[in-house]
Amino acid sequence: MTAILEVRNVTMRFGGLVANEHVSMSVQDGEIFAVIGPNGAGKTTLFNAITGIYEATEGEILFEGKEIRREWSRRTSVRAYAVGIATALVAVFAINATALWQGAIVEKYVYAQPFPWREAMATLVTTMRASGFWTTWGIGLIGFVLGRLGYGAIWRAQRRTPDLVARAGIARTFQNIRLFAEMNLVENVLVGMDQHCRCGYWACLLRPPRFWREQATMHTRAFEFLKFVELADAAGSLARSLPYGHQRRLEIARALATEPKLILLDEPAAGMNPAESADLMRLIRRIRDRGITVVLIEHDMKVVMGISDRIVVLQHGKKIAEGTPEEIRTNPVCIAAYLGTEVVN
Amino acid sequence: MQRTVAAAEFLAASALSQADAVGAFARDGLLSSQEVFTQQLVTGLSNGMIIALIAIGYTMVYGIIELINFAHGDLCMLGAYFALTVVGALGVDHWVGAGGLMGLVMVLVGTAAFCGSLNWSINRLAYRPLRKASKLSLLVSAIGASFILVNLGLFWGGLPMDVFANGTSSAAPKAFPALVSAAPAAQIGDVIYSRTDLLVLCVTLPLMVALTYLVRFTKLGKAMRAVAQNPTGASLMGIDVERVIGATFFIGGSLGGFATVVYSLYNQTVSFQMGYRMGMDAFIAAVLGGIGNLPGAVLGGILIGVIRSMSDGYLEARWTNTVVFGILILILVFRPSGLLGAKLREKV
Amino acid sequence: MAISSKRITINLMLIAVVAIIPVVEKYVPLGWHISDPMTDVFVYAILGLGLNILTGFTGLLNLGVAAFAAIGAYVFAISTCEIYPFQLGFWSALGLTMAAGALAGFALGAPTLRVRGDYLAIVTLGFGEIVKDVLVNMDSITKGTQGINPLPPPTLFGTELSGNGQYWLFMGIVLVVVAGARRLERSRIGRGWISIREDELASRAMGIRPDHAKMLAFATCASLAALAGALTASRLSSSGEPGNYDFQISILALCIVIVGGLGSVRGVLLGALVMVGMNSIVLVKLTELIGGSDAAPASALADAHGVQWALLFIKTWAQNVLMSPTNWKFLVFGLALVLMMIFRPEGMLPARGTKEDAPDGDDGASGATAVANKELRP
Amino acid sequence: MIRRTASIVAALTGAAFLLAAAPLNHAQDTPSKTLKIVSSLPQTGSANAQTTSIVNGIKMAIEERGAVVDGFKIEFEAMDDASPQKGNWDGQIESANAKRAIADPAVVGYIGTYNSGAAKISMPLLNKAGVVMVSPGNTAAGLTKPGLGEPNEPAVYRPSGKVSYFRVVPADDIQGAVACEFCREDLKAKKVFILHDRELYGKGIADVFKKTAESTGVQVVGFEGIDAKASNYRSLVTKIRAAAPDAVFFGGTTQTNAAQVLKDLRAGGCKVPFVSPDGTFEKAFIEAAGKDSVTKDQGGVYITFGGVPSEMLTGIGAQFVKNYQKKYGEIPEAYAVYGYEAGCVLLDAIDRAETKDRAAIIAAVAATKNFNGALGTWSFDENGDTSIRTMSINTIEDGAFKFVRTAGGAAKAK
Repeated sequence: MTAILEVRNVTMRFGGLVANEHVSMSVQDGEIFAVIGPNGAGKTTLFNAITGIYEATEGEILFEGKEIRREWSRRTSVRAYAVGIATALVAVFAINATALWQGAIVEKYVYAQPFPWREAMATLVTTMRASGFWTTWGIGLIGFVLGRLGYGAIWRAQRRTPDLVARAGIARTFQNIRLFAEMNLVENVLVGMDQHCRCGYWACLLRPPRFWREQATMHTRAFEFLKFVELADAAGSLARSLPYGHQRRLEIARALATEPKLILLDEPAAGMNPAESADLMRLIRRIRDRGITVVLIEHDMKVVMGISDRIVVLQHGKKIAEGTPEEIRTNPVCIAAYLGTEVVN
Repeated sequence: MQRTVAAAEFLAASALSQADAVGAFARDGLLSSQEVFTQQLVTGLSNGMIIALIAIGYTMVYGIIELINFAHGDLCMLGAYFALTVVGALGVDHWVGAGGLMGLVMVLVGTAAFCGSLNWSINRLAYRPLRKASKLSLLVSAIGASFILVNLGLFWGGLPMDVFANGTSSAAPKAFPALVSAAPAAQIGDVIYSRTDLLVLCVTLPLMVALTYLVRFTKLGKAMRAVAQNPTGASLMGIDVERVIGATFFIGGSLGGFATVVYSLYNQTVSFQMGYRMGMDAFIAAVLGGIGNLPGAVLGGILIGVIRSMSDGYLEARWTNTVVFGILILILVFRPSGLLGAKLREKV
Repeated sequence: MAISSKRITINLMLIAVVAIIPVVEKYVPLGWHISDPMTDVFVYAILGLGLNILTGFTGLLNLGVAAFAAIGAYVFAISTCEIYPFQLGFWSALGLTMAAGALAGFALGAPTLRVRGDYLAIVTLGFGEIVKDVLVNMDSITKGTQGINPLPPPTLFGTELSGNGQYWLFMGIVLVVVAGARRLERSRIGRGWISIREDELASRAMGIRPDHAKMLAFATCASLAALAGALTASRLSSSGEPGNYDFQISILALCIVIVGGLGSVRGVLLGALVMVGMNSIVLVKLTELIGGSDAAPASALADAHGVQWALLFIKTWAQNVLMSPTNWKFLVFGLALVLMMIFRPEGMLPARGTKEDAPDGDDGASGATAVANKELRP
Repeated sequence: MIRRTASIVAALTGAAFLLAAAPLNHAQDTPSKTLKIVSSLPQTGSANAQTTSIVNGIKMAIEERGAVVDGFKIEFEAMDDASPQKGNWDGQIESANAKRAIADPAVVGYIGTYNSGAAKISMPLLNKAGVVMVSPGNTAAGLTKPGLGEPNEPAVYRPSGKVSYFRVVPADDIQGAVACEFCREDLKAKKVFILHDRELYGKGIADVFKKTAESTGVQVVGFEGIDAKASNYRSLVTKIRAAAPDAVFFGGTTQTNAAQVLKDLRAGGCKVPFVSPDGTFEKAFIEAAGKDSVTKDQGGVYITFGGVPSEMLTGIGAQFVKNYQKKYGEIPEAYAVYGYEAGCVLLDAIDRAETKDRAAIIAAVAATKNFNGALGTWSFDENGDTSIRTMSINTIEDGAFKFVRTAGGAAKAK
C-alpha cells in the first residue's frame, strides 16, 4: 500500500489564531482513516486546507505524491502575456479610437458610394504611426502592466481552488450540510458528475444526439449513486425537503458522483441515532469496498472505533497521537484530551 | 521647487498628450499650477466630505441589514426640500448675526430629525415587512421607495411658496438661499477657501467624531455592532433587533439630513432629481472603502471627491465619471472587498 | 421530470392568445393599441431573460445590463446604417451584435470574477455608466447624443416587416430565447449555474469551475441584452441616444426579473408584461382617462389669512402639481414595486419550490431567492 | 389532448395570419366632423416645466378659436413621450405615440417633439403616413437643413419625398453664431471658454459657437462637456479661472444644470460674462440661479433667444403673454410661445385647407406665408424652417429678463 494523501507539517494561521500547527499525517490507499479530537481542535480546518478552501500557511499537502496546484507553467506565462498584450491593444485602440475612425472611416467614406477598404486599412497603420509616442507606447505599457498584473492577481488567488482539488480526485462532504437546496436529488448528484460530462455549452443549447445519449447515461448513473445510498425512491424531491439523515447520505452520494479516489467525510454521523449510524458504518465500508479511500472526522466513538483502520488525534491544532483504534483507545494522552484532565508527564 | 513643478507639468502633459493646452493654462492664467492644484484639492476635499457623510448613512444600513438602500439619495433630496421649506417659511435667510447662526443650527438639526424620522418610517413601511424575504426583494422595494420619494419631491417642488418660485414649475431646480456666503474665509494667493468650505468641515468632522463615539462606546452602538454581526445571536442575548435596526435607519437618515443641508448650502441648488447622483456617489464611496465599514465610507467619500476634482481639473470633465468608475473597478479587481473591507472568509 | 400535458396545453393556448392579439385588435375596435406596446414587452422580455440567466440562475447581481443593450443597439446601428460603410443586412448584423455583446460580457466578467455580491453590483453599475459615457463622448464614431438613423427594419426572407410582421417576428424570437434559456437551465450548464447560486463553495468542491460557468453566464446575458438592444434599434429605426440606456433601464430589467420571480423563465415573461405593460398601457390609459387639469389661477395667497390661506395654499398646490396625471407616474410605479414585494416577496411566479414544498415553515421566502440572498453576501 | 390542442392552435394561428394578410378597409376615409391634434412631449421628469407650458400654449391657441375651425370641432390630446423609468424621453414611447396618432383617423396634426432625438424616430413614421408634424422645440439643424447634419439628412426623415415636418423655432446653427457674434462685438471677448452639456441641443449650439469663434478670430481657450448631473462644477471653474477667458459660453438648458454652472463660476471667483442659449431663457433659470449670481457686477448673464422675448412682444405676442398670465398666473416659459405658435399655425392651415384630410393640411401648412403670429410675421421655407432669423440678446436685471438688442438678421451658419 502506498500513501494516497500526505500532509506534511501543515500550519494554518488566521491572523494571530493558530488552527493547525505542524500537523503531519499520511493516509494509505484503501484504508478508512479517522481524524478525531475535541471541538476546536482544527479538524475541519485541516479538511479545508486539504480541499483547497484555505491555503495552508506552511507545509505541503501531497495527493498521490504530488501537490495539487496550478503551476506557473510556460502556458500560464504565455497566457499572462497574452492578456497583457490584449489589454494594451484595447487600451491603445480605445485611446486612439477617434483618430483612427476619423482617418479610416470618416475621411474615406463618401455617402452612398463604395467604400475603399484597402485604403482605409492602410490609413489605420499610418494613423497609428502618427499618433504620439505616449499615447501609443505609454498607454500600451500601462495597459500591458495592468493586464499582466490583473491576470497574475486572479491566478494567484486560484492556484489551489476546491474545484481543482475535486477534479484531481478528492471529494468531500460538509459538517453543516451544504446541499443545493432548490435542486432535486438527481440534480444534486448530476452536479457532482459534471466534470465527467463531455457536452459543452453549444451541445447543451442545440442538443445534438450525443447530448441525449449523454443525458441518458448520466441519469442512469445518477440513479445508481442514489441507489447506492438508498435514496433512489426520493429521487425527484427537493433536497431541502429531505430529513436530516437522508441529507447526509445525499451529500455522500453527490461526493461519490465526482468519482473520487479519496473522500473526506466531515462528521457524517452527527445528529444520527444508533440505528442510523450503524447504517452509515455499513455505507462507509461499502464506499471503501469500491476502492475509495475514506478520511472522516467524527465524534461518535462507536463509529470511529468500529470502522477506522487508523486514527489521528488532534488537540489545539496539534497532532497528539496516531495509531490503530486499539492504540488510541489506550493512549493516556488521548484519554486526557477527551476527558479534559491534565496530562501528567 | 521649480523643478518639481516642471516635472508635475510634464507628467500631466504627457499623460494627456495635450502638452500645449496644459502649458498654456499655466502660463497665461492668473493662477500658478500649484495654486490650481491646491484649489482643486480643497474643492475635492469639501465635496468628498459631503459624499462621505451621505455614504456613512448608506454603509450603516448596509452593515446592519445588508441592503443597498437605493432610497438614501432621494431621502437626502427630500431633506433638502424640507430645509428649503423651513428656510422659506421662517425667512431664516434674513436672520443676521447670532440669529443667523442659530437659524443655521436649527435648520441642520430640524432636517436631520426629519430625514431620520422619514428613513425610520420607510424602514417600517417598505423594508420591515420584507425582513425575512430575499435581499433582492428588499432591493426592489428600496428602488420602489426611491421612485416614490422622487415623486414626492416633484410634488413638494410645486408648493406655492416663494422659495419654490411659487410652485409654478415643480420640476425645475430651486435656488437654496445662501445662509452661509460663498465669500472667502481665507485666501492664500489665488487659492480660495470659502466660508462654505469651512462650513462643510465644521459640520462633517464633529459628526464623524460623534458617530465614532456612538458606535464604539455607547450601548446602542454595541447593540448595532452585535446585530450587524449576527442578528439571531443578538436577539438571543436580549437585544431588540427591530429597535436597533430602526435606530440605525434613524441615525443613518439624520446623517443624510445633515449632509443634505451642507450640500444645499454648498451648491445652493436643489432639484428633485439630485438624489440620484448623491446616492450614486455615496454608494461608490461606501463600496470603495469596503461596504459596511464606517472609516471606509469616509475614506471612500473623500477619495471620490478628490478623484472627481482632479479629473475635472486635469483631464476632461466629460470623462470624469468614466475615470471614477474605472478606478473603482481597478481597485476592486485587486482588492475585491474594498480598501478597508475585511477579507471575505466563508465559514465552512 | 415529465412535463404534464396540461402544462403544454396551457402554454400553447397562451402563445396562441398572444399571437392573435394584433388581429383581434384590428377587427374588434376597442381603441386598445396594445400590439405595439406588446412588441416592447417582447424586447424587454428578452432583456429580462438575459438578466435572469446571470442574476436568476447564477445569482450574480447585475445593475448594468442596459449597457449591453446599448452596445447591442450601437453595434447594430453602426454595422447597418447607411452613413457608415459597413451596411450589413438585418440578420448578419444581429449575429454580429450578439457576438459583440458576448465579447463585452467576457470583458466585464473576466476581471471581476473575484468580485462578489454587492461589489459586483457596483462594478456592473459602473460599467453601465462607462459605456454610456463612452458612447456620448466618442461622438465622432457614435454621433454622440444624436442617435444613428435610419436603421433597416427587421426582415424575414428578404421582406421587410412592419407592424404585425414585427410583432410576430419578435414573438418568435422570444420563444426561441425562452426555449434556449430552458434548455440551458435543464442541462449541465444550467445546473452548474444554479449550483453556484445555491452554494458556490459546495459546487466548487464538486468540481464545478465557477469561473467558466460565470463567464458563460455573463456572455449569455450580455449577448441576449445586446439582442434586445439591436431589436429595439431596428424597430425604432434609430439607435436612440445613449441616455436611453441608462441606469433606469437596468433597474427596470432587474425589477422585471425579481417581480416576475427570480430564476423563473415564465416569471420573467410575466414580469416583462406587468412592468412594461404598466408603463405603456396602464399609465397611458390612466393619463387618457383623467386628462389633465389646466389652470392654476393667479396666486392670491398674499391677501389671504388663516384657514382661508391654508385652503388656498392647498388648492393652488393641488392645481400646480397634483392634478396632472403625468406627475403621478413615478409614484404609481414606485408604489407598485413596494406593494408587489411586500405581498409577493418571492415574485409572481417563483422558480421552483414554492412555500408548499418547504418542510417546516421555511422563512417565507422562496428558497431560491433566500439562498441567492445568502450567496450574494460578500 | 396535446395533439388536439396543437391543431386548434395551429388553425387559430393560421387564421390569424390569413386575416392579417387580407386587405382591410381602413376607416380613414370616412369623413368626420371632429379633427384631432395631438402633442407628444416629455412630461414626466426634468423637462416637465417647459413642456407643460408648451401644452398650455397649444391649449390656448385652440381655445382662442373656440375649439372650432371652419365648422370642424378640434380636439386636443397631450401625449407624454417620457417614461417614469427613464424620467426623460423614451424612443419606444415616442414611436408608440406616433403610431397611435397615425392609427387614429381623426388626427390631422402632431405637435412635437421637444427633443430632436425623439423627432428622429417619429418623423419618418409620420411622414410616411402623411401626418403633418410641427415642432415647438427641435433645434438640431440636420432635421431640416441639408448639409448641416449627416449626409443622409434630412432626406432620411422624408420617406414619402415630401416635406411634412415644420418647426416654429430657429435651429441651432443660427443661435450659436449669433451668440458668438455677440461675445465678439458687444462683450469684446478675445478669449472664450465654451462649456456644453453633451446633449444634442447644447452641444450642437456649442459646436456652432466654436466654429464661428475660430473663423472670426476669437480664441477658444477651452471646450468642455460637463456632466449635467454633477452636484457642482467648482473644479471645472478652477480650470476656467486658470484659462482666464473674457467670457464663458454654456451650451445647455436649465435642466442640464446651467444655473449650477453659473453659481459655481461666481462662487469660484470667475466673474466674466456668462452667455447661454434659449434653453435657459426661462424664469426657472433665474429662480434656480438665485439673485446674487446673475447681477452685472458679477459679470453679467446674456441669453440668446429666437425672436424677441415675451415682454417685448408686440401685437399678438403681447396679447398672448397677457392672456397666458391671466389664465395660468405666471409669465409663460420661453417655449410656451412656440407651443402657442405651433398650435396657431396648424389651426390656421386647417382653416385654409379645402378638404380636411391629412394631405391637404400638410400642403396648407407648407404654404404658410407671412403668417402673423405671436413671434412676428414669418413664413415656412422650403425645408419647413421658420423664416425668423432674428435673435434677441437678453440679460437679467432685478430678477427678470431684460432685452438688450436684436441680432443676426441674416445669420451666417458657416
